[in-house]
Amino acid sequence: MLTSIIYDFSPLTHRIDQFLSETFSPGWAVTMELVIVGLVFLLFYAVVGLFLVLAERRVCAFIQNRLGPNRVGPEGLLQTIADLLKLLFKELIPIKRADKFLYNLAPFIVIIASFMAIAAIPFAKGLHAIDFNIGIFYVIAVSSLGVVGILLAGWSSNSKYSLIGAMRSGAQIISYELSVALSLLAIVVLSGSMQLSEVIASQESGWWIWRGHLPAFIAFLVYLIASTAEINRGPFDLAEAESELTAGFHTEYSGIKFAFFFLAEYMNMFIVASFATTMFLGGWLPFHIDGWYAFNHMMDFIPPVVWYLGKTAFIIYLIMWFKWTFPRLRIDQLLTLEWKYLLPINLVNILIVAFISWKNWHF
Amino acid sequence: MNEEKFNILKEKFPSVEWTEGKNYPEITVETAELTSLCGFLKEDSRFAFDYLFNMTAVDWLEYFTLVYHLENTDTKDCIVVKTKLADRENAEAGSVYGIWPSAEFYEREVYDLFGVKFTGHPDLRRIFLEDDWHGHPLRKDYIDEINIIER
Amino acid sequence: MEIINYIKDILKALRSLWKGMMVTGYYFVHPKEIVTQRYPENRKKLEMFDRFKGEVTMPHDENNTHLCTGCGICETNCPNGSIEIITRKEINPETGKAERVIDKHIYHLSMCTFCELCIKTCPSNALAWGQSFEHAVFDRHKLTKVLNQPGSKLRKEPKEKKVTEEKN
Amino acid sequence: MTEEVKEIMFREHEEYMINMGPQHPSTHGVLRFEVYLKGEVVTKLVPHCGYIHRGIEKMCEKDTYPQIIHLTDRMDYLSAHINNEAVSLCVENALQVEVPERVKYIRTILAELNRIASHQLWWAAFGMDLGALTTFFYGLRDREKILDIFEESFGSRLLHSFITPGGLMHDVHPNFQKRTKEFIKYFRKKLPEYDQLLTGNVIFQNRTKGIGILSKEDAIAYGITGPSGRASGFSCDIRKKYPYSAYPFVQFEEKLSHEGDSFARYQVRIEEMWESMKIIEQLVDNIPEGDYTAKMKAVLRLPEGEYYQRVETARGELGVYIVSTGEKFPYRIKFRTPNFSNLFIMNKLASGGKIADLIAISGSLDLVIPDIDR
Repeated sequence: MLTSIIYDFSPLTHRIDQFLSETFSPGWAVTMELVIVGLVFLLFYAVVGLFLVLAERRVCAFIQNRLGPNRVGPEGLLQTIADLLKLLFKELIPIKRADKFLYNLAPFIVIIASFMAIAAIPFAKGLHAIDFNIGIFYVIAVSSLGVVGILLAGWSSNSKYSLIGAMRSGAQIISYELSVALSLLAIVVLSGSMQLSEVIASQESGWWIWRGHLPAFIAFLVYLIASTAEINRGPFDLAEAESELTAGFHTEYSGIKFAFFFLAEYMNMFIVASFATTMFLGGWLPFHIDGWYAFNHMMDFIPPVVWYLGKTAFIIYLIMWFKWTFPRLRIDQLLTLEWKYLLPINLVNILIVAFISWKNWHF
Repeated sequence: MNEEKFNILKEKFPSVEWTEGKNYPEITVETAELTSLCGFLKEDSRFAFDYLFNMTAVDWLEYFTLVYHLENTDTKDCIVVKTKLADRENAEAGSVYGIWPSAEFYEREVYDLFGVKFTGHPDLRRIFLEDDWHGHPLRKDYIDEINIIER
Repeated sequence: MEIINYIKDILKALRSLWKGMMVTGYYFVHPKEIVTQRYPENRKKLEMFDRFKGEVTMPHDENNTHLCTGCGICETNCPNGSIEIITRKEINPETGKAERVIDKHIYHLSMCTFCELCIKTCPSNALAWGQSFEHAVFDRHKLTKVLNQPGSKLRKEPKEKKVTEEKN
Repeated sequence: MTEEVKEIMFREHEEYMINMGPQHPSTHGVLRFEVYLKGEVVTKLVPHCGYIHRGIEKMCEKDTYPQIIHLTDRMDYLSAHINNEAVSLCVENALQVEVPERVKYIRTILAELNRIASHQLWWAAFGMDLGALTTFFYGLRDREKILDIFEESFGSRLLHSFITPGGLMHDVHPNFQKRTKEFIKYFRKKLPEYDQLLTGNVIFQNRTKGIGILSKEDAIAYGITGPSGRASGFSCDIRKKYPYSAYPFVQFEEKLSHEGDSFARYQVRIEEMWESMKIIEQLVDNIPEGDYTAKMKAVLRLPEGEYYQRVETARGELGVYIVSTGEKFPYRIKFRTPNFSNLFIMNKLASGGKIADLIAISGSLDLVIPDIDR
């Protein structure tokens, strides 16, 4: 029983659902389910966020010939928790003539936006909070809400640096949203569904990144670039460009409010990476090669959650690798990249994908 | 810089005097003629001192000397132009900002630390010290009992 | 034609980015290249170079004697006034004459710029560089040190006089 | 509505000012730029310096010549050896002392090692300014090797006070030659990595090419020297123009570029590292035996007169102007520091560009703030 749960979570979730609906009235059952899911995600969110912060610091340390945090806990595992405690105890510095309400609201908007997006992510078979039939649409819509928070943060904190950062971020996200959506559209065309579980199911015979020929690979690259830009990271971190704007939109934030922004950034990274996994790399499906039965069987032994998190970790590593290698773009170059390169490529790409899909040329 | 070239200068600016300095030839000029001489040294093709590599002042207690180090970047000739500012309290000289733009900041420095005013300078403010600083520290008679410890 | 150039540009750009990523990627998978020193852990075996300028010290031998005559040359040579010398008169039992002896050689580490002029100009070689570099203290006054140890005496042995031209 | 009122209103509505510095990550010290912006575009830039003005020139008037040396370290702390050398040369010239060949060779090697170290730090910081944080660690990693050489020989890593009037403080460490050669071997392997990581990078090129173009005329007029001036085609290398120390004995090229943009300044510096390595290679094996200092009097009194000495630091031309009245203290000493001139071109270069360009320009000019303020 226990071993099978790792491979398929649906019996477990079904049993919980059954138990709740048998013992409570339907309204209460749904509420309790919501609470359970919320708590699980809250825990997950905290753990992943903390882990990613540490991972980033270790990865960049290794890239830079350093050791990185290795003092707090074994191999520095508790470093982020220590940092979080420090941030919790830090003074929340009030800003003169800041718009108090919006100033306090902004970090919550950012963190809620990233929180909402996890709901639609399928972690494994049966481990999926809501399986919308427009899941892709939902994630795109929700993940771009974060920019509202960033804009508010920049606007309300009565600092010119913050304002410039926020404006940059606004321009950036509005542009790159397009490319993210269009590159995902390529996969929607191929799989013929916007439901995330169906997208994964359509990759049973092979991940879209292989099956979709070159266009799918291009879509993947475009997605990688555009999503890196959308989460304000890597070479696209203009909103917080510390050598230009000191810290951009969160210059004036301190203590736990700053931690919210920080955590949200890493969570967003996790979300775009897991989305790339779902769409291009077959989600929780194991890696299969046609004809290699023994190999395929062995791959099946690895639980889907591990597959899923492993692929996500790989994408996250890629995004970190970008960040620690490349210099930052300038704002006009950033927009040029989007409107002159990514968008036309994407449009042509979708046409080709549509053609491939129509002719059924994909494997 | 040789005798012959100096004679050209002497013709145009009678107050000019020439001495062989320790490192570079030095010419001394009346303060009133400073700007026009500098302009001539820069514009005239026989001199063409287009690079002002140093400009400073020296406080000799009775008077100031302004020292301009010039170089011709083609022939690598160097020359030092000096002028004496006799009135120490209201020291004033013409700005050579229009001739060598780099003088703008050297002059601001001299103004800040010596208190020499440059007429025609576009933006004569203190450069290092605060605007409300009293006195000019590089003057020999500057007294700061707190920060300068006599040994 | 333009479209070919457009694609060429993109490929060239991607190649240049990939080249950079190869460098960082190389170091990521080669932990041997890590240069970080684990400082407090390697403190025991950490050895500074013998010329390391940690602080000015006055070497004492086992009989608690030093070479400082209290001439004050280091004091005059110090550009920052970080050395103060207090001498006292002491009657030499052999000759019966009053002699100038060093009472306190005060060294303000907080003011020292490690220019080496005191050590260089000392005519009797009494000063030397110390290797210690952990100077952090909670009270600034602790950085004012007395270099001659209490009860120490001038070494009487015939000393080799250092040849210096820069006595001042 | 008069023009004046119009301008005020225009300024109120369109332009705004931000203070970059004194505490800002990319000013590399306590320097303040008063930047007027219209959106992202810089319309005007006013540099404010003096936050660490220590009055070195005033302090020098109370110090003997050997005592001045340690103050010069603290001007351009990244080319401390070269600053020491400038004062030493000036004093030696005034006293007409001929230093031993060995001293000349060692001084030149030290100056070039210092130049490489300085350029490494500049490369590191420039990359970081543009957002590539990894360059910072690679640059400092390689610089550490030079600092180790320095530490072994002189006991300190940054501010050595090693070159004194008349020669050197003491002889170099016996390991000096070996370690220097090891470093050259090591760095010849690492320098191409710099190119791979940053120079060829398309983002980097877009950020720096055509940004902050400085014409040769402006470079001369504003007195922009060093690699920044040479990138504009202004042949201002004192090592070539007025050779001192052991530079007359070595073959090297003065790297010039004519574009005058940030990328040219970047390339000139990278090329200079190669040239410096060449110079060191020519000298390190041929250091003649001999004294490490010339015979000097106990108290140095410069003959009455005015002396000027120019040397090439890592950032440009350093001039030392000493006025002596025959005392053991200089009557007046003036340091013509390269960064002082280089700073004030910022307004000209950065106006009309974006904030990001401003960072690229100030990074490529390689400003060291204590050198400006003195």
